[in-house]
Amino acid sequence: MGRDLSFLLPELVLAATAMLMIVAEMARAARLVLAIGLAGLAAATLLTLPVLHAGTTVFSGTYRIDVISGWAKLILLPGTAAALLMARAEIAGRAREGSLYALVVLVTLGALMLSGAGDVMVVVLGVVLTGLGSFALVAFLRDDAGTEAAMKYLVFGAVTGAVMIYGLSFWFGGSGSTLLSDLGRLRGQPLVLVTGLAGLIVGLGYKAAFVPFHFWAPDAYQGAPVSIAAYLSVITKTAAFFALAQALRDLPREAGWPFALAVISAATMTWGYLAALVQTNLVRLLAYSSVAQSGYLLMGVVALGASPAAVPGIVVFAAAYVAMNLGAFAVVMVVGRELRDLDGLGRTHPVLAVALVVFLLSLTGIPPLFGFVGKLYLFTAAINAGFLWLAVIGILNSVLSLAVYLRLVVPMGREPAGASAAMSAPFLLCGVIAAALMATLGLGILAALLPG
Amino acid sequence: MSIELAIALSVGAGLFGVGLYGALSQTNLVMILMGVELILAAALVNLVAFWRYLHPDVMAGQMFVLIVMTVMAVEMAVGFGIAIVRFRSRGSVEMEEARELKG
Amino acid sequence: MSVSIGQSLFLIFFGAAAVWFGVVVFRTHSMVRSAIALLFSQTAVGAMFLVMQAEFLGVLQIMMMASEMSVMAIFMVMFMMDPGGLGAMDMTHQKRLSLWAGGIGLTFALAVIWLTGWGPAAQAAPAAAEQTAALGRELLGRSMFVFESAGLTILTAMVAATMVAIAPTEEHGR
Amino acid sequence: MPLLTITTFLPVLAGLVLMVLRDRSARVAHGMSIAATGATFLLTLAIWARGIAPGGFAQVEQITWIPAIGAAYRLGVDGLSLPLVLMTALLFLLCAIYSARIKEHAATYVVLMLMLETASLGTFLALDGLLFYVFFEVSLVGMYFMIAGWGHEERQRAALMFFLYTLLGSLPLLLAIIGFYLGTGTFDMRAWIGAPPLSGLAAMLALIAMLFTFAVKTPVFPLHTWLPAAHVQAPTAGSVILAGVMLKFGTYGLIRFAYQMTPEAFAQAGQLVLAFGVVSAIYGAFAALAQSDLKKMIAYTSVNHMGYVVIGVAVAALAVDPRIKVIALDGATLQMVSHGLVTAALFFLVGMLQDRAHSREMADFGGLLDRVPWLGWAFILSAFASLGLPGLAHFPAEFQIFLATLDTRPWGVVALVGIVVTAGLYLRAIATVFLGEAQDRWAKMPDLDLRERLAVGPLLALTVLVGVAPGWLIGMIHATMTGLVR
Amino acid sequence: MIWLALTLLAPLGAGLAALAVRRAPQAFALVGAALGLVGALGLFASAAAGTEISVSLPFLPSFPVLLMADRLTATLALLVAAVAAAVLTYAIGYMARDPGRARFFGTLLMFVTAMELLVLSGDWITLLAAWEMIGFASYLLIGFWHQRPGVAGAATRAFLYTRSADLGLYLAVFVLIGTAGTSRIAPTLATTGTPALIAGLLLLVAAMGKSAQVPLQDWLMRAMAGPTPVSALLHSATLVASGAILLIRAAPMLPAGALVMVGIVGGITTVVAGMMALAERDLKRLLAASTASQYGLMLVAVGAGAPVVALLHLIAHAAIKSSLFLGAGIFQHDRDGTGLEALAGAGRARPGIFAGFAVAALALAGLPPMAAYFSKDAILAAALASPAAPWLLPMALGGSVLSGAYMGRALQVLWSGTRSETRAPVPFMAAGMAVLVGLTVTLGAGFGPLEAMLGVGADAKPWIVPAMGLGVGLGGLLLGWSIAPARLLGPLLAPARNGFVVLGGMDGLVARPALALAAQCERFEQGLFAAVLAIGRAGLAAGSVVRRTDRETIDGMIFGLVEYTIDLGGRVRRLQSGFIHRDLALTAAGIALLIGVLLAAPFYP
Repeated sequence: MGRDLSFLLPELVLAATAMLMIVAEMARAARLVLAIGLAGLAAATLLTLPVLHAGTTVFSGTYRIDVISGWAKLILLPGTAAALLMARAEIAGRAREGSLYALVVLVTLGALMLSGAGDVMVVVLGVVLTGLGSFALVAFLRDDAGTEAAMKYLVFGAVTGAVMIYGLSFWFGGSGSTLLSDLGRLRGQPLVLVTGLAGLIVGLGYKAAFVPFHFWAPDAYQGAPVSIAAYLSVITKTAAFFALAQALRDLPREAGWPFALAVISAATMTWGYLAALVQTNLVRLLAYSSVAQSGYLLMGVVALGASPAAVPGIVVFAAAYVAMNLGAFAVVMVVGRELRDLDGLGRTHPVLAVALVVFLLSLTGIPPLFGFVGKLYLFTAAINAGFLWLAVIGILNSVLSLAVYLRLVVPMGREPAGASAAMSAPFLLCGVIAAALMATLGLGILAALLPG
Repeated sequence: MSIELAIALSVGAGLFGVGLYGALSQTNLVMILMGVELILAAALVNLVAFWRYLHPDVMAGQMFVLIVMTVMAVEMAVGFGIAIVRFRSRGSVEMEEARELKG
Repeated sequence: MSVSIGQSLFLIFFGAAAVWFGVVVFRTHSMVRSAIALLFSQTAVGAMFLVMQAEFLGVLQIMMMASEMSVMAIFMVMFMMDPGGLGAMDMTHQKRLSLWAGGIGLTFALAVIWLTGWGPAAQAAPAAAEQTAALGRELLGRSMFVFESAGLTILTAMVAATMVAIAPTEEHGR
Repeated sequence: MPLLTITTFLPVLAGLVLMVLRDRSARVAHGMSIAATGATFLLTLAIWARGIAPGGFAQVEQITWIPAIGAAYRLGVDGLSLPLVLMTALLFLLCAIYSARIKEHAATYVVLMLMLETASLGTFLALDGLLFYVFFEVSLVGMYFMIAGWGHEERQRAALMFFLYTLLGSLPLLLAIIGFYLGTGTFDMRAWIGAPPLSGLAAMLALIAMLFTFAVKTPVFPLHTWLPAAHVQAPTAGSVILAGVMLKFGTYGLIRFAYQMTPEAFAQAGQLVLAFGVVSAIYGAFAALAQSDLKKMIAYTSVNHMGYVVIGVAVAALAVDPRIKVIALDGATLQMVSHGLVTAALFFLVGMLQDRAHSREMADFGGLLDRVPWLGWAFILSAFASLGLPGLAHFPAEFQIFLATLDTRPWGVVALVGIVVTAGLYLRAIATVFLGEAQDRWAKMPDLDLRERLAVGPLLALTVLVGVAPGWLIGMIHATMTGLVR
Repeated sequence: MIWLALTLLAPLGAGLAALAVRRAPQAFALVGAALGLVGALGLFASAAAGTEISVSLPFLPSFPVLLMADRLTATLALLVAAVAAAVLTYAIGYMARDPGRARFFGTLLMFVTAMELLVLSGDWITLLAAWEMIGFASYLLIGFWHQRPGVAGAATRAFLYTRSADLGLYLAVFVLIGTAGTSRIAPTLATTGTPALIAGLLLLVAAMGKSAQVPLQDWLMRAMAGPTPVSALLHSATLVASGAILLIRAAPMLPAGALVMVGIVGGITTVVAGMMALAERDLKRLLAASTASQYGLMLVAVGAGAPVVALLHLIAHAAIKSSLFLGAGIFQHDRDGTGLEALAGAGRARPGIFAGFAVAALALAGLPPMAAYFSKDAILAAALASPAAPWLLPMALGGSVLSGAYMGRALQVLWSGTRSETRAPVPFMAAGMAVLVGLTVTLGAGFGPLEAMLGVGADAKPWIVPAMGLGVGLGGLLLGWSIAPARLLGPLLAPARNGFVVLGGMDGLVARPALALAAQCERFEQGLFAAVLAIGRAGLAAGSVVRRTDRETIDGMIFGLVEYTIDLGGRVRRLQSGFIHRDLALTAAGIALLIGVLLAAPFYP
């Protein structure tokens, strides 16, 4: 038990942080809440380093301390810190500000549970925990859009979650265990396997916003505060991928899931970019773009067990995705939610414009940016696993994505609209943008340092 | 396969079907949540039946049941929370009225 | 054998009740009635647990559902001004599609159930006391992490629910 | 010292510096531009001084990037890339000098040009499949903005056409690169060249993919339709870079990738490639003959001249005798450089004419030779160079190509018709624009000023130099090609 | 080595200097021409002494540039240098008042350089290069007064005609290099069999273009648009001569079949061009046609297997024709025109010049003791001895008669009109002409030694040959002097005046079809756009979900694709109805599909 707890230090610290934040929130000391949260996130990040390469499990296999969960912490915790800073810049001074911070940290805890899940129950709890927190976060503004978004998100989450649980219940029947590592016992029971798998894909797919489980995403992002949209688009989404990777690693590939996920992957990226192509609301556009990015991440999942590049691919691209998507959302927070708000940005705020271009190019996958490195791994993994056609579709979609993102770049070169010239970027956001920029550029160039 | 297991699982299937119908057909948020409760109840029935008739010595099954019950409860709680805030804002929790966000 | 037959009969009875009340949930035109039907349905599920010798879970189910459904009924009366049975409004849409979806879901689940060889059935369940003790050991041993996670989930739900549901008047006070 | 890396990235670094400068006036921007491109040019001379290795790549610079998948940063030169690199650096320097008059958004323009230079140099120097592709694509984006931002009347449309055409065109190349990667597990082009990884159907498919990409870029009939539109709308410097540098990506790739990496498949498909080259050459010449717009005419002659390069490469693939292969490849490579020099000069001159008269229609002019003798004689010299007059740059190249063609596939020599047709069209252009009775409306037209002479002069001098004594240039090409056909 | 450099570089350097300095170009021209002449003399001397001077310079990796002065090429080099020196001297006077002097002399000197390069080239690539550069230089020289109407067209035409024919040289060179594996001329002359025949015929085509043989004779008349010294130089020893020189040099290689073709082409030309000359109403154009005719005679000699004889006639003709042109130029100077009517009696005004002109004219007609007498007789003898004598001899005789006739006519016109006042004396022009006329008279004496030097014995000719030569020459002169061309030619007059253009000549046969083809290409180009568009449209229609676009512009598939994609995006977007139950229904359908795929997937590995 002591050993197990020592491995769980980052999670424990974070849980304690969350409690402290709730306590501080009772005193209505929002800044204190934020400070505690940031400190806790930093501490948890640091505590992750010693157990990064532990490669073990705790509590009889129900939770895994392995390469995925380790890197997940290194990705999710700083990402959450950035999201907190963005949230502070957006909602400082509103009622229940501290609750939001606490909730964010709690949701991140759920995300960590997902990414280290070794047991079906942990998956279920992770999905539900992140879900519940997210519904509330989306509803934070309490205006019509916010409540509508939360309501849709809730309905979608509840239904898919229930379907997932129903499907997963069959796995228990088939294997006599709730451990993911015992899923191999399901060989010979294809129907049970498929039912549970379908449940898992539905539940995690909704979380990660694959097609056709993504419908909530644009609405929820649009209704939520922008910082929360950014948070949801990166943290809970990547966590779902980690959970999917944890579960599928133990499933035989003959079960057919690689092909099914490949189909979903292709559909997701295509659908996402097609829909993004016609958006005029920047948040919605980024929402669809993040749907499409899920398709790419899925390429790594498809190759699990068939390519050594699969896990590094998921991890690297997830890291890249967190950095560049947070960066892009942060710029949107400064600029405004509509496409026309970008008019003339290149003239009025050249640095901001360049940052946005870098993020968008990275999202497209232009080297030597971080996003390219991640995509490279993913493409390699997919091709190694024999899914050349998927890689081709991925490449074609990269072209489409260029069209999507160029729609943002082009107006920046226009004459400024006038009103936008006055806006200024809050200090916190500048910090977030700078950090994201450094990650996007630096980690792309120094890709040799990443796990291979 | 024992007949009891079949009966219990079939009941679960029935609850699932009804719940799915409800979740898809209802216009009211609360009613949709009721459909969700029924689906979760189906999962409960499944889990208990699997535990009883296939793996009585695996207590993880019962544990799972507890977890699902927790899920039912917390989902209801947050669901009501959101229903309240929506009701305050719009005076209704009809899903058909929630069409501001689309495209 | 007689136990088995008795169990089967009870399972069929309570199962039928659970499903029937489940159907009723969506056939009344009042949300309060729906809530009560759901309560009955869940109670029947609890009764099935009892039949299947999972006493602890059965009792838990019945108690939890009873409280939950009463909360729901109160909630509906308080907030939605629905005293029950007054309005006869139709609260459904895409009915046919939903029927198809439910039907297909049912068919598929039945197919999975009936087409899978589940292996030999266990004849006896552990005694109730033994069960509870084992569950306790599970809770505090192997499933400790899961259990604590569930705790955190409940905490999150509380924070989330209070955060959104708190009266907006306070906002102006600040 | 990593000279290649410094050379490649110096322009873009200068561009970044310019972006953060407080004073971004046109003066500063153009000063920066000339300084950066000038320094880059000097650096390429230093690379030249360091020399190449006969049997492979020299001055290789390599940094591990993503070891797990064999991607690395690799640069190097050989006798195929070095001439193109020198030419690229020179053309960008001259463009910088020529563009010094541009006043609107000068800083952005300069940054774009510098970015394009880095991309172009990188394309020729990259020894890593991915890196090559990246530079190849980035150049595309740069040119898109160049046309869209500083082009003529229908620029948006032309830019989009250009962009989509070549973007869609370059995707097959990516597939081929992936194919090579799967065959070797590395993106090292040297490995791909050293032991061609694909064979049989796979090699043929990869070849078809690459041929498609490079045919669009070169461009080869019937995939050339983007070229006239892009040229006509592009600003002068854009046209110069497009024709002088970027078209070479196609033929460079044809040799570096198609010829070197799928040699057997290329030999099988050689006849067809040759046919396309021949048709391109003849069609380009006749289409140019039909034009009345000077710029469009020159654009079409590019189709003709690049067709000769394609012929040369195809003949090299088809030939059995290694001597003939070398002659064909020497000719093809030299033709790339020659075309870069000559066409760049022609586009400059037409641009200068357009600056003065705001027209490119031949019929609008007449008798300009006495009015603007520098412009006129420069044009006449360039035109005769373009039509393949001995003593000027195109002759040694085209001669070798045709010689090898006749020796390998005699029917290919029908492309010789092209040299008569180009002669006809250039003579007609000279006669209409520069000869004949001087018109009063152009009486005030000024002759070339110092800046313009500086932009065109070096090109003309090199045109003559290459034509009279190509030894210094063809020596390095020959050394590499001799090693390459082994 | 030094002589070679002097021969080539002196004119080139002088020309560049003249262009660069732009002052006193005459001085540069004189110095350059003189030094070039000295160099050529040196070459000739050493070649005559038996030392071949050759030098090899790097050019293409496998094909260095080879310059070689053997007896034949040194002789030609000397000829070129001499004529050039004389013509340049003349041009100093002729161009004295022209503002573009520097350009003129610069170009002329470069032209001389190119010609020297041609005759001295020891490899085919250099020869080809020089050949084309001569074309370029002539283009510039013919177009020198480009402001005058028609001049630009004439220059363009000259270059295009010769360049089209040059394709023959290109191909011949490719064949020869490909067969012999080297670009040096000497080894390739050993080529035999089919390659030799093909190469020979291709060389003939090239020579026809440059030497204005039928049917490529048209450009030569129009090329008179240039200044007179240019015409003199072009016609005597340079541009037009290069075709004959090419065949003379390649003669050892030519198989019998090719020789016959050469002879027949030459024979036809000599007659046809002779008639054109006779019908001509302009002195310079008359001389131009006569040039074509005389080169035809040389081709007859080559075709008869006597290239040295052709060379002799070339030398003789060079001196004669340049004299004639220079004389014509002086008359033109006096009368501001070269039409025969305008020139009537011009000879009387300048009897000295007329005398020189007449001497040259008689020489051309083949009267002894002038140079052409010997060479023409030799040609007749060769034609007689040739296996193709039945073809060649009549044509050679016809050409000779016509030579006499048109020269007679020219003399008659120049002498018979009214005398008008003379203008200022023309010392430089007269000097240049005097040298050449002197050569005309004296060269014949040198033919014997020259033949000996080139290794051909002056074998005894049958008595009939000098008789025939003298007869046709005198007869021709008398006919020309006494009978008007209209009566002489009869029905042939009109076609002769039109230059015997068949089917619209090169214009109709080549230029117009080429332009039509170009127009077709342009139409095709438009069609290509439309086709790309159509392909795009067809693909879209097959998709059957595409909204019809109204815009009928030539967008092409590209824009179609963009629109289609955006349209698709719109459709996807519309699926996002905002109704959560619809979304859920789609999700449910998705789940069903997912399960279907999962169940089916094992069958699709």
